[in-house]
Amino acid sequence: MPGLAHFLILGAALFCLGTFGALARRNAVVVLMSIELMLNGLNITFVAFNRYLAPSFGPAASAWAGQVFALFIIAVAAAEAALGLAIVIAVYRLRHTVQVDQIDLMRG
Amino acid sequence: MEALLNLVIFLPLVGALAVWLLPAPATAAAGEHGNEGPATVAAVPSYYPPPRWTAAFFAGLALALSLVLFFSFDRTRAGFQFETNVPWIPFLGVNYHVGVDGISLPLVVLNALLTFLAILVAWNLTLRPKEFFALVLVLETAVAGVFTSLDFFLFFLFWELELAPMYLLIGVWGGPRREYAAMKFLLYTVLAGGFLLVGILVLYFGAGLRTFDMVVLSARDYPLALQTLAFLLLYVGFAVKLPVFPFHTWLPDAHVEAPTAISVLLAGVLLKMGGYGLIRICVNVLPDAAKQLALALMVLAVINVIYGAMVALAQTDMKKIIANSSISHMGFVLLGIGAMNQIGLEGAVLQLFTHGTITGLLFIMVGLVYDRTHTRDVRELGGLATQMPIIATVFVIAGLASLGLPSLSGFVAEFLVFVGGFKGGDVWGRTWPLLTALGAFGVVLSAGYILWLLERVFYGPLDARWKGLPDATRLEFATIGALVAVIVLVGIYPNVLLDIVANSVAPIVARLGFGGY
Amino acid sequence: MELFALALVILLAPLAAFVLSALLARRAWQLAGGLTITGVAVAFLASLAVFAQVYGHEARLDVTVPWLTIAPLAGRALEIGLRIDPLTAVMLLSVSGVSLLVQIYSWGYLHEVEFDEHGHPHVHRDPGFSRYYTWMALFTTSMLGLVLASSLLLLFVCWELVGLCSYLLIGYWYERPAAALAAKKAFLTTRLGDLGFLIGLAYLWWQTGTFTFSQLEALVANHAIPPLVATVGALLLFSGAVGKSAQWPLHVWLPDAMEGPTPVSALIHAATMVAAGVYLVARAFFLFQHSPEAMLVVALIGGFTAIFAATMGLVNNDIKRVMAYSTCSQLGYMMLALGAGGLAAGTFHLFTHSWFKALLFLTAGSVIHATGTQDMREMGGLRAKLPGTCWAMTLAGLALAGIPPLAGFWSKDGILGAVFDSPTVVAAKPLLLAFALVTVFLTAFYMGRVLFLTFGGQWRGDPQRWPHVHEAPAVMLWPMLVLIVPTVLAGFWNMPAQFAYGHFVEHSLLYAHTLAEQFHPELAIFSIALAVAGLVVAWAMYGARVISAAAVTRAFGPLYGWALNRWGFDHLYNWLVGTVWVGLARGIAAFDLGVIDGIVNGVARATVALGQAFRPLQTGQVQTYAWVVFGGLIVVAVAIMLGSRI
Amino acid sequence: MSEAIYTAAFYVFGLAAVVGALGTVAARRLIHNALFLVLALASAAALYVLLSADFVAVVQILVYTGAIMILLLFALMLTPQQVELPATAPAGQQLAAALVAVVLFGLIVAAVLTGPWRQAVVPLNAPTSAPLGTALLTTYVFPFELVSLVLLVGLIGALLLARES
Amino acid sequence: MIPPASDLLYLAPELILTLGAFLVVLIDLALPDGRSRRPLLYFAVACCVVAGAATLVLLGQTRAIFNGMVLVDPFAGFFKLLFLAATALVLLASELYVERLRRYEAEYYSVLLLGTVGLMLLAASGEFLTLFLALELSSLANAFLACWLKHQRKATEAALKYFLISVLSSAVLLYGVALLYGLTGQTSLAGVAQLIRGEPSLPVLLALAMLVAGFGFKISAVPFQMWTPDVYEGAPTTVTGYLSVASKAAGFAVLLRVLELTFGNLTGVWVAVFAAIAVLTMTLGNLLALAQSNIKRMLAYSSIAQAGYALVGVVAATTFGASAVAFYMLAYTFTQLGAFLAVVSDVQFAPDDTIEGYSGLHFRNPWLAATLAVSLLSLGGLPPFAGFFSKLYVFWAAVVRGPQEGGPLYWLVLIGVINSAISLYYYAKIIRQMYLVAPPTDKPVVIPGAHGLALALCVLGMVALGPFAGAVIAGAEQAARLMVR
Repeated sequence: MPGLAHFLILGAALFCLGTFGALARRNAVVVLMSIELMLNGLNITFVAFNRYLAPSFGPAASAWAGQVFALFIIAVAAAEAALGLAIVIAVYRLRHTVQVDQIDLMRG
Repeated sequence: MEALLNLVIFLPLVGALAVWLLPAPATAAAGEHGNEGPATVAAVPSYYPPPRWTAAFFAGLALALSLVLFFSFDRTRAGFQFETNVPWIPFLGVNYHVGVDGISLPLVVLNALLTFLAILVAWNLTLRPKEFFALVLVLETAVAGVFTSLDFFLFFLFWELELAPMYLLIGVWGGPRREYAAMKFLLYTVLAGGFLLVGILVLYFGAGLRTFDMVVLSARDYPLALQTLAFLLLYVGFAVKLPVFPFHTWLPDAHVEAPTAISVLLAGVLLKMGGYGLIRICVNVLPDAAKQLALALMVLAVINVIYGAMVALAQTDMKKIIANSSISHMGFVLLGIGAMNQIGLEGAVLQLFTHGTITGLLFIMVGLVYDRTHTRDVRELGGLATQMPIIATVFVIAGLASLGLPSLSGFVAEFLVFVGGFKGGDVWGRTWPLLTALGAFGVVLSAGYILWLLERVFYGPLDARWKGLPDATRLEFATIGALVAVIVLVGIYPNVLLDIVANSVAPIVARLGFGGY
Repeated sequence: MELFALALVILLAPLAAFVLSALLARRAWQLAGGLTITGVAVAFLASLAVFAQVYGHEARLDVTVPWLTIAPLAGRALEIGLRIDPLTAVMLLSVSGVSLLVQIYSWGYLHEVEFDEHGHPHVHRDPGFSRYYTWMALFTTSMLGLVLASSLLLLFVCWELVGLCSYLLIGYWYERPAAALAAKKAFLTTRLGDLGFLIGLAYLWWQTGTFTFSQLEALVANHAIPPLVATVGALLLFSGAVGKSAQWPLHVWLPDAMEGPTPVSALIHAATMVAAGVYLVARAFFLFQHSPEAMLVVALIGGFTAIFAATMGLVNNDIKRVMAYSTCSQLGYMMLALGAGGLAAGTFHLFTHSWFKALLFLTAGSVIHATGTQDMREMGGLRAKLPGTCWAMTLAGLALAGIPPLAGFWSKDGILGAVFDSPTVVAAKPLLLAFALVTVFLTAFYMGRVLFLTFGGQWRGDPQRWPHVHEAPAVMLWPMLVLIVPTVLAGFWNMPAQFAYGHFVEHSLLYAHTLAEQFHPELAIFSIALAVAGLVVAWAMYGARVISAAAVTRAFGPLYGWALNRWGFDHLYNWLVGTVWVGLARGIAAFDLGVIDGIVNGVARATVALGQAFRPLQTGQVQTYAWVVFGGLIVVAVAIMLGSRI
Repeated sequence: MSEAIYTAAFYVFGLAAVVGALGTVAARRLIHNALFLVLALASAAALYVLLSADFVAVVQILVYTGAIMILLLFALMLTPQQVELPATAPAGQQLAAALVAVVLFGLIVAAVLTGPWRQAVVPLNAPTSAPLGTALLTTYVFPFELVSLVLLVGLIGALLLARES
Repeated sequence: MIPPASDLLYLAPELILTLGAFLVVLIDLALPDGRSRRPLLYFAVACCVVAGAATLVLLGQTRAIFNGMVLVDPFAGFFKLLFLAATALVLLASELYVERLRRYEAEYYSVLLLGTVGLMLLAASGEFLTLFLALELSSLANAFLACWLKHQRKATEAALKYFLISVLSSAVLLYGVALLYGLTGQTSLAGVAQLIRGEPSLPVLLALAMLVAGFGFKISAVPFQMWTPDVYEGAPTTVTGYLSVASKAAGFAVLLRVLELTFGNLTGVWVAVFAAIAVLTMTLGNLLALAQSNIKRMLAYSSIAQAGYALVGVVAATTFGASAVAFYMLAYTFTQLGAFLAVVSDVQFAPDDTIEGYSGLHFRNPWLAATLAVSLLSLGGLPPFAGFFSKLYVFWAAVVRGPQEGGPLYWLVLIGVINSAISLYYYAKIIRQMYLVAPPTDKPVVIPGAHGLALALCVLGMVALGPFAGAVIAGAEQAARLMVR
């Protein structure tokens, strides 16, 4: 029977795979995808905590905080994706590339 | 009467504003960059005084007031006089607390005098005179503030206030390497200021009194470790300014590149801030640490004396010679401080004053020679005494004063330092007379470079190139004459200053625990 | 008038002359000269009055005033003050007297007569006339102050001031590089000695807490000063005297100082200032006497200088330099006497020497004035043209050589006697006596050489010049003639048996006693014989020329060369100063620029370079930045974990 | 749901999620990345169901696999010629990234395994939509309003920046 | 539970700004195409002023609203006023920039206001969800603003970099929040604290590190500062000023609050780490600033260093430390904005922002040069300007600590002081360029009136903060003390 730790480790795995993608992929869109992966990992973590821990705290604690967090993260992820992609497109218009390693006009 | 001191401090600042804000007659507008500012300069009515007159007026007024201050000072009392003490930032315990005693009063007068004379020296300045004179006046306020602040915080504010004007004065009006010199000065001083600030904070918090008031702080005893920490931090701050080897290399650059008037102020009053700080703060507030470090101070002082003199000896630029001689002579100040006894400290304070007048005069003289010959290279000059007897005579007098000829003020100070130094460093039950004797060798060395300078510049056959050069003008004569008068007066009747210096040094010596003389 | 007022007059009259002529008489040359002569004359008259009071009524003065306040409320100060006692009175007389005569003489000396191609004389006045008299007034003031000082501090102040005047007057013709160099050399050399003096002052203050002679003497008398302190203090003071009185090894400046005008040499570098060193030792005699070691050192240095300088005087051809070496030598004599314990003998020789040596210089000046050269090889036969000068110089020369009954004989004899009787220098006595006696011979020889080369024989100079050579004007001649009087008579004051001077000056010491003087006929006869021998040899070589000077020179070979080269001391010092010292200075300056400033600039540059070095880290790659964020996160996390576990 | 099925479901969807994630970050062609991401997101939704978070799961499907994926695909289409470019970074960068990711993963796993989590044993299988909705409009009404501002800014930004000028 | 409607009252400043943001867009839609949008600018400034007035009115309040999601206390109020002032100043100085992209003027104002709402809520949030959303609001707004000049390569690059790093950072931050939530079941700042007392467990420490990383991004602390120079250089200068001042100040506000409320019991754990971060931040910032030739980039590095100094106050971990940081941020607002808003005008004479371009600026516009010079001197910490007092207070905070608080940190202050001395080198470089170098042309530089007003206000702030330093710091300390716990 998988327990809290399983889910947490799974979330961490997604988060860290996303991290790897964000650091190692050159295409900006794939980087954005990787970030979505990271947020998903986070969401799994939040929901898992909510599932396993919420009942153990007293009534003062909100029983739904983890899931609420997950919902808001999804919403924010949407906004981020929209703005992020818009920026990528703006960059693309000026340079005809979305390779993040080529976007290094400023350095030093 | 308290208003008098505040006037002396802030009148120059008012003057700076006046110089800055009053429109200058168009003649002075021609600057380095041709037509500067907006292309159309509105005609300025002639009833506005030129900046130099405004500046001279305010500086002269400040000088007059400082003399009034000097003469109305009660010479029989040891404590501070003309005090103003009002809360400023009560939350931090910062007060606007100013006052003078026998240690600061001569320096306040010196500052007023040299600033006034510096303005006269720069009388015919054509490059942006308005800014120049305004900055000089700001400088005067800053330095006067340093000498009169009895609140550490205020002291530090004034200390730092001097920076920016000096940076610009060297950087804009200086010689060929002005930017390098100005930057060096700036960084050195800021770094020193940083150490100072930390030292002040250590004292503020370490003492546990939560006050910046020097008078209050100097009335208590603190643990030795705390004293030592604060002393060392403050020492670095002051040692850069004084300057003490090995923090001295900004000085020759700054002095050489600065215009004459600014060299005068640099050597004449700015260096004094370091010596003043050492006495007023390091020794007065932290006597136990001072005693522990007395020998170290004396050793550094002797190094300074000999080292500065030796470096001066190897120079061929007149300004460099004088600048390095300043390092050497400031070593005497440190020696007097390191002696930690009445005579030594008196000598140190007096040396601050006398060196200010003497080196100020020397820089003016170098400036006068340079104005005429456009060189400061000793090797190129020669025989100028025939051509400009007044300049030669005054230069000789200044040089003799610098090498410590009795009857001129330099001797009195240096003599006191030696006599004090012989009994100095008396903290581990023994004295170090050989150290002082070694330091006294500096007078021979200074005779060496001064006489060499005089011989090469003024004696010998006159080079044809220098034929027909004019001697000092009336204005120049008045300027240098005033300083000569002061040098001779103090040299012959030193009690004009020594009385009050001695009175104010005595409590410090008592704090150090040395009863004798 | 009471003594204090007189003392003030003595000081203030020349001082007023100095101040007034400095301020007013830059162009009015008569005013400057007149003021100075008047001022010095007043001082001289006052000195006479002082002498009369001290001699007749045993009047004394000892006043002090605070000068450098230490604790105004407690009344503590470093003090200065005036003191008049027999020694002072004698010194005042000779200083003001010689000064007055020299000032008068100078008036003529500074007017040079030049001849145009038609042989018409043109009186040419030296352009520095006013300056000359101004400095002279300052010198006289300072010298009188030195003599009058009742504290070491004031003495030192005046000591330095006379040094300054010496510097200024040696460099009077500053446009001549040699004069400028000589002035600098004089100042620096004496300053080296003064350094010891200065340290001595500090040392004595440290040990005794007073500068006044009377208090110091009282302390010595009460044995409040340990012998070691007395030795150190005395030797430090003596180092000042060595510099000032041109004793070996600081003698090198005095011959060069002859670059100054001859009256200056007469006054400053013969009669008064150089004697100040001797005066200092005499003044502090109680201290020296307290330390046998110090006395021995004084005697040895003095004795050695006496013979050492005389050897150099033997071979020099410059008339003034011969005189200068002679001065060195005679000052050494005086030191020898003092070191031997003969306060009276030493100071009496100081007194007589000041007159006849001044006269020697003034006559030499007259010769130089007339011939336009100082090289004795270009003189000769001047007896015919300058009879007054000739007689005066002959008398003075004989006095110097120690021929009775001239003044020099008596005073020199006193010195020989003092050395002979000395209780302090027992072990070195034979050596010192030998020094003294050989010097007697040498002195007579070189003096004879000067006289014969100058006045005897035929004119060896420019034949064109010969017709224009003539006796000095009255204003120069009269002072010389006046000086003949003391040259001849002064010695009788300390005639054996009475020793009037000795008994008089003895009272300068409050507690200590000078060596009782005794006359030793055999010594006197021997010294006379030596002097005569010297003169005869000189006559044989330079007068009758029966002995070839060249042959003698060859015979002495390398010794002659060494003596001519001043025994190498000038070379050594030039090397030490010009090469070693300046080289060291250059080395330190290079160190300053290269190492210290190099470190400063290096730190600055390194900081900027460090900034540059870090720039590549900022790759411009956003993924690098992100990587650093995560890397930083890990580092922070690990740091926090480690930190909280420990 | 029986324990075995639950376990099996967890591992299946978990594996799918990890495979999807791996594919997303490792696949060479852009379109494959996108499809793998869909797999990962869908698996995550399934895992939410396993965690009794049905509402979140639905939102996940709607917003993520729906809206966000569409956006990403649009972006891919709007930036042509990028598909063919080498997609992976140099080996060094990959290695460094992997290192960081692995270490971070290790840290998190260590924290997970040592953490003093207070687990409840009671399983919760009630539908969550209603209580979540209540929470969002009562307790969390302020964040609920606030997120609308976030979305608004995202919207304005996306609109203005993506628009041809 | 449903929060009472009266809670909205305490949210008045944020509501006013939000409303203003909407209105700006609406008015823009209503205005005909050709009309000048300049009135919108003044309207936006007015919104800031009104919101500021509302904040002032609420300054005395200390309460938690919306179920503790938002805290209304003087501490937040202080920072809100600071953000509003910064926003207003940036708006006033925006004329030269909005000239260049007329079409999106309204959106620029609107998003700027919305971003400020995010900052204000960040400073006021009492709970992690709100905190996260506020953070996102401001980050997204900033990303948009940076990209606002979308026809500029540098601007879009800056936006992309900012966006990616900000999103990654907030993901990391969220992970930390998740761990805290998992440990306590709580999401309120103070609530979490009560349950993580005692010996800290590994998740708590990891969460702390993750929060540090998240806020470290916002305040540009090393090693989370890498984005700063690129973004500051590329973004429109007004936005750069806004980022470097308002955004950074908000980062400090929330950092202080979280450290105080959530990790207040773990000071022993994080002080050393923050001390190291402070040293690295100021040193690295200064060193890299030394080597720059682009003024914006240089100021960017300088702003990193400034964050390092401010962190010294955080390290103090005392109430006074917090207030010193608050004061620092206030002084820094005027100082840094004075510099950046002066740099804004360089579109007219140095469009590529090189320091070279500032040659002889004094001769072309002495007031502008003087403003920049004063700002730089203040940044360098020279009295009598505000920058001096701000540094003084943070250093003060580091040494005023009593023995039970860990004792004085003289070494940290010494490093700070040496750093600020070094910094004067590059500040003076610009002053030198303006005053000592001949201008390439005599053509005067003219700046719009509103812009001039903004600069004048900055100078006023820098100068006036000196004499009133005591009163302001006292207020700040009062605010820090009254922080809702």
